[in-house]
Amino acid sequence: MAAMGFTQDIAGTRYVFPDLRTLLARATPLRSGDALAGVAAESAAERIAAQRALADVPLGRFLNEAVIPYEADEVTRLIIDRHDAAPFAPVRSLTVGGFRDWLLAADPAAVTALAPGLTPEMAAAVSKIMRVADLIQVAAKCRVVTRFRNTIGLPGTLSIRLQPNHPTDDPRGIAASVLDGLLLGAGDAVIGVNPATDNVEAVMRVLEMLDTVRDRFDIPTQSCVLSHVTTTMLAMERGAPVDLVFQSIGGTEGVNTSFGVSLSVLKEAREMALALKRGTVGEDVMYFETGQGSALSADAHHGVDQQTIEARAYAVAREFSPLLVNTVVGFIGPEYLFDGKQILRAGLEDHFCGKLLGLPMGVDVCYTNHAEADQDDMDTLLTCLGVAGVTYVMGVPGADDVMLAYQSTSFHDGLTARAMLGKRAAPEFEAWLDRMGIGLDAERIPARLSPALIGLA
Amino acid sequence: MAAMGFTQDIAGTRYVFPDLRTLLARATPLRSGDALAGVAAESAAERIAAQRALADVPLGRFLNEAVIPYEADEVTRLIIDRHDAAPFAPVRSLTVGGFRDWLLAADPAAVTALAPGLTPEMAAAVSKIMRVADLIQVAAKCRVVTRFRNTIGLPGTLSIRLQPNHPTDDPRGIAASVLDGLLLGAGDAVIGVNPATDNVEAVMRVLEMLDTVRDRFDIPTQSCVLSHVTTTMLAMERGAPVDLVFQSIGGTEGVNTSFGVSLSVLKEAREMALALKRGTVGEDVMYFETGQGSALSADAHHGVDQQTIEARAYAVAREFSPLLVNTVVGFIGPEYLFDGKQILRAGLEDHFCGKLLGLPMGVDVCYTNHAEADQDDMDTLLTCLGVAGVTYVMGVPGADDVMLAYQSTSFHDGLTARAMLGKRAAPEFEAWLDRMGIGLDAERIPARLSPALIGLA
Amino acid sequence: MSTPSLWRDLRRFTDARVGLGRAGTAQPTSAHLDFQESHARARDAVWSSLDVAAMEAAVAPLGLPVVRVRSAVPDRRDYLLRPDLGRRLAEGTVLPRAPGSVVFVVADGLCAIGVQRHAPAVLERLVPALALPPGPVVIAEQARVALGDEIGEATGAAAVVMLIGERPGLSATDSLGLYITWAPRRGRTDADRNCISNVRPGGLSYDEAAAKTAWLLRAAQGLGATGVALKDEMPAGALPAP
Amino acid sequence: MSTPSLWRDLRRFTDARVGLGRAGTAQPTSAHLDFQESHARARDAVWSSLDVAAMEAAVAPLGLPVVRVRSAVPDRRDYLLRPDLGRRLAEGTVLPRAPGSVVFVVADGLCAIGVQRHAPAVLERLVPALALPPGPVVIAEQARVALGDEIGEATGAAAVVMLIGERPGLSATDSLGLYITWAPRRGRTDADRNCISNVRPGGLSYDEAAAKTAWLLRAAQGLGATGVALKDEMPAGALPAP
Ligand code: B12
Ligand code: B12
Repeated sequence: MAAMGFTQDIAGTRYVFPDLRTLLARATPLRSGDALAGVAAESAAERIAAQRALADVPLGRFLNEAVIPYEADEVTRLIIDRHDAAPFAPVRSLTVGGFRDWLLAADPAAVTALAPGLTPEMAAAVSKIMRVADLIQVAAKCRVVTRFRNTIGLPGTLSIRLQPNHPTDDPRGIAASVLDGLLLGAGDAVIGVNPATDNVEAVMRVLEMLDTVRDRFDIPTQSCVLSHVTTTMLAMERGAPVDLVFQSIGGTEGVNTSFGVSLSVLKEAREMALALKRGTVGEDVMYFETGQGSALSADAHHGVDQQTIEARAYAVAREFSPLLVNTVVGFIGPEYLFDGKQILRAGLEDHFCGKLLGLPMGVDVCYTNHAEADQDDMDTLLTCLGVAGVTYVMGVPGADDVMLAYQSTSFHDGLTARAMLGKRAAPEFEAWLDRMGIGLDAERIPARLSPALIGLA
Repeated sequence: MAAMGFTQDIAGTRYVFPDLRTLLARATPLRSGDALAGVAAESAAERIAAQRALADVPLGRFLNEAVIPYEADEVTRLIIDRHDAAPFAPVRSLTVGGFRDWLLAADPAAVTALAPGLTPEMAAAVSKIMRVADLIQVAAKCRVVTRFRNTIGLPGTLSIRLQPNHPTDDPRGIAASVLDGLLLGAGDAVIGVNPATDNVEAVMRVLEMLDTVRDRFDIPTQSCVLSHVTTTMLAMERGAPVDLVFQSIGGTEGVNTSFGVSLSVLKEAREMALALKRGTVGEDVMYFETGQGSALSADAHHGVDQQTIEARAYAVAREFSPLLVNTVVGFIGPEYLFDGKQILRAGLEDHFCGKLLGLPMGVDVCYTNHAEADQDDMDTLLTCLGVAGVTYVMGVPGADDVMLAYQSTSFHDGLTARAMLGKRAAPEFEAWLDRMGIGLDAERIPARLSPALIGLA
Repeated sequence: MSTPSLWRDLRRFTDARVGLGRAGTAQPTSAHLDFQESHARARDAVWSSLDVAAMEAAVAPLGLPVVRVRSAVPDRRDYLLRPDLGRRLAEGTVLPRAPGSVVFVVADGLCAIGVQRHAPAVLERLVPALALPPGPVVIAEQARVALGDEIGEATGAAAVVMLIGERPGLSATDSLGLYITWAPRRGRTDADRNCISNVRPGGLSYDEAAAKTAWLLRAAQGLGATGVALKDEMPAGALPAP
Repeated sequence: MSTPSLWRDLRRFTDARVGLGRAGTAQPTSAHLDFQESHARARDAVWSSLDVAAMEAAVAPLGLPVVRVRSAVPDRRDYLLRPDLGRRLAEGTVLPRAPGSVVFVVADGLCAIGVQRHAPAVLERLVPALALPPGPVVIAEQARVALGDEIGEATGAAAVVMLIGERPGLSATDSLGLYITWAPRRGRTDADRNCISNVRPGGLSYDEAAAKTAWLLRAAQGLGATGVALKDEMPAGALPAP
């Protein structure tokens, strides 16, 4: 089918958008990465023209016009080949604007049921004409529950990834941060270490240590070392105790290539992990991270705006039934998301799109020191995400990651968000916290969690 | 007592702050109004130096060192003369930093009981070393309940001021907006019109019309025309049906003079309104608006930062047991609060300080078209305020005030905030909404609310 | 007329955004996009500027001296952030003396569109209705309301009528405000003035604005003051037929 | 050693902000203010710049040719917003040819402090440990990691070792990263490199960094590639005694 362009008049000026890819880019709320890529609208008037035109696009068109050609990109092929017409039926006759109205009016079950019928581009498109409150409200309707050694994503819960990084991957340093986090209620999503080195032996040492801690304290959770998937595969081959396989992914074949991965590598890694049969209550063994900007950074964006590409990464993720997915929204820097405002909007868009597409979506509520952002922005984003029902957020000692050199949410922030919003940890983990007597004493460590048990003496 | 200055070393530089007034100003998070006034910190390092020094100031010092001299300002006199030592006792030995920790750890009853023992400057000081999450969490602990024809501020409620302004004060135009708002669940805080003209006859016409609407539909709420207090007094003298007396107020005698008011005028107006005995469930007859920047605009700020002055306005307000107080946080413009980020922080500070001082605090979540802000910022602020337990927010048709020329929260926003956060209207009003059959049909108006009943035919 | 039982019929009575319908609890997409478009336009309107030559031509028929001045603000961005400078005349400004007269200031304020469109028509009706002698028309750029105080002091005016662009809103970007100050001089506060607002089609008419200003000036002359002490008690019927 | 049963004792094991205590669920004031101060410092560190003359002096003892280059970025602000320009050499840059050698690039990156402090010491240990001939030391301002690709192509290097300032964190503003690319040329992606990170006191030691780089280069030579295909399998004991 020959694609036709789009035309819209605003205040006496006619704006023309040659194709869907361009229309999506111009309709995106302002962010530095799209300006860097040269795909952003040049004025507020052009942006609203694009939003109006986009609102009138029938959802069906997204099945006929790919933003990156089918032949050129395995992610496009995945999106098209996996599209499921039956769940799409309730909305197939709607425009993007009508879809927004439908989502706002629909009940949680109806919204949740759509996921396999939606493409990432549909989710991205509707997010572009939504306000922050819309992004929050609709995301809160989506139900996504996953399982490995506990149950993540139940309504009313907010889980925390315990992120105990250390600049030299020192097992005792990591263990100290793990214990600190556990004492502050973190760790039900995963205890996940980003390794400073890519040394296979060192990675295996950290994996062993995490497994020992989990085992000694009998914690109903999973651990992960976020090394490159190929390193994790090597570790599995060598018998390391791998619960979850991690990988950073992106929304085009090119960005995945620059990350050194492909759909087939991910598939292979997942099968290896499934074969280990380490899950107790479920078999969701994958953990993915994404984030706006990585495709542009790898020069693999094909003129598509960064938020649409980010949504496409979720198509990659859902192919592998992950336990956890998160967008590291402010992680890279100001060249993609300039300030607190852009980070906030992007975080809520990513969460919304991920949830709408059926993913167990967490957000790394974070910023770097070269961006125009601060703790106030993070508090704001975390509060909004909490209301939106975010599946999990990070927990970093004092919010300061001493290895990755950025600020994420602290263990305290996790506790605060749960307290402010009346949220609870995953049920198995919450029972464990109670059993251990955690949360009672702000000074002393309960005997059952004696540091000596995990080698801290 | 001779005031001593404050000294703090940061990164090898010594910062000296001659007095409390200067220290408070330098410790304030960046905002354009303080830069305009020339009182802001000149660098992030100077700001953190001031915050560290401020954290070490004993709360008792605020009783001995006024930021504006006692002799020079009737607001200072009010603050000092009304200070109550007994409720202050639990925190009297703390520093500002210790006070922050105390507030975060205390239970709601303890925090609420403090109010008469706190001065505005203490509230302002602690707010300056709090993060957004702290401002939210502590404000949510404060309980303030007021009453006139219904009960405002009960836990779990979020009330809405219905703001049906019209560029010529046309009674039918106003009535149409009132009905629209009622149908969308707004109006339990007050139905309050800002008049475009100061014509006494016109103001009385609007007062009559609002009273008629309230009466015809039998609405358990109060009405108000937000004319100058002296105009309202004239209207009362002439027998107009005045429920609440409104006035804009500020935190120094000078700004109040520039507004044409004084403590004695407000007292007189309150007594006149009390004498009308129009309240049914309570006698809280005053409605005040405040907002950072007005003192500087009137050149009556005495070198005090705008947030501290704003907190002082709350001392004026609480002297008169108001039913409602709100800060019009983004109303004036970018010269005081530059962008969405500054508006957000200021809104949460104002709400926090007002609540801590015992006021029924609402926030006009708003921005003007000359500020760097948009609907996303408002959604964010409203969400944060909702979690903070804001007493009420505005409800304006479609968020666009056609007379005041700014954007506030819409009726829809009020509904959305209630839905997202599980909040309800004031109980009497909620019962009325049910009785009237409101909320069931998005197209048709229930017969009991027939427009013809209020002259719209 | 039939009873409007449909919500959207409320729109007949006001320009306010009533009867929008809803999508869940939110505004439907169409209303949301209308709003966004209005916002883009209103933001642009802040950057509008006064066409001074056109304004001179438009007020020429009044037969009054016309003077141009600027505030101490260097540019528009500074105007937004430095209201203090917008209240002071640029250094070296010279103004004619017009003791005892009513001086008119036509100022861009926060949006020049309404001033440009409506100020001449209001003046045309106002000048003949005055009890006091009319003074010069001062066209002021990058001005705030209180700039009238310094202008009044310099000219020795009995009163200043400032016709100034109100901040642009989503629905109207052409609203004119009038601020009337008796015995203007530096140091006056807003408590010392009266205000007439929202002059524009859809708001207060030219006739009403002129009549009200004339009424207030006459009352100010009697009272020896404008401001809080002076209440607008002009009866509704007092308007000359349009 | 006794069992630490007090929470704050966890601080012995890591520089991470553990054992902070709490005020309600929040961080106590002292921890909060420490954080704010660190943030102010880290933000300033982004604006640090390389003292090129001092660096030249510091690497002179290596006895290698030293060249200065700049990326195509005009200034620091642009550096932050235009990574594309930080990956290209300024127009007209001339580089010596050094075919088959290992070219070293010493670059400011996101914070110059760590490069300035640690790069010379790492090079001092690395150069003697190489199996391949050492090439020139290129000192690069406003550089991103991928600038090494263009430098490598221009010099004809067998491999490039980029020593670059990692972004500053709250706890360390002097962290150095090493990125190693075999057969460098424009168009390489990060999948084609290896990385050694967090070189600084409190992080990886100079000795370890140098030994690992040498190990990786030797392995790369065997494999004919760096990147995902090349795994760091250097045994823990392989380090020369410090
Ligand atoms: C920012 C960052 C990223 C960003 C980079 C995007 C960008 N445009 O900047 C993102 C999120 C995409 C990323 C991804 C990954 N990263 Co990374 N990243 C960092 C971080 C936090 C800062 C880097 C920095 O300051 N660079 C300096 C500036 C000046 O360089 P730049 O030119 O602006 O940016 C380039 C480099 O950062 C480079 N880069 C970033 N990560 C990695 C990883 C590897 C192996 C390589 C070769 C290059 C590389 O990519 C950027 C674009 O060219 C470091 C930790 C640290 N403290 O340094 C980890 C770090 C370098 N990354 C690491 C890893 C493991 C990865 C992943 C392999 C994770 C995974 N399993 O998929 C992926 C894939 C990397 C790849 N092959 O492309 C490890 C490397 C371990 C090691 N010794 O090999 C580190 C040390 C920490 C960690 N555990 O996450 N990363
Ligand atoms: C912004 C604003 C304010 C701000 C002004 C602060 C500031 N620094 O800008 C604040 C919130 C403080 C304010 C307060 C009040 N305002 Co007011 N305000 C406005 C608004 C929305 C915009 C004004 C504007 O665009 N001015 C143009 C720019 C270029 O002028 P400026 O020099 O930057 O700002 C000056 C004027 O705005 C002036 N001003 C603002 N309001 C008022 C009111 C009166 C009576 C006077 C004389 C001057 C005045 O004060 C500013 C500083 O000098 C108008 C509505 C509108 N659509 O215009 C209402 C409006 C002018 N205000 C009004 C009223 C009633 C008041 C109050 C009397 C309310 C009360 N009961 O206390 C107070 C007190 C005013 C006073 N005597 O000082 C009415 C006036 C009705 C009338 N015809 O007399 C209006 C029309 C709308 C309304 N109902 O609120 N106001």
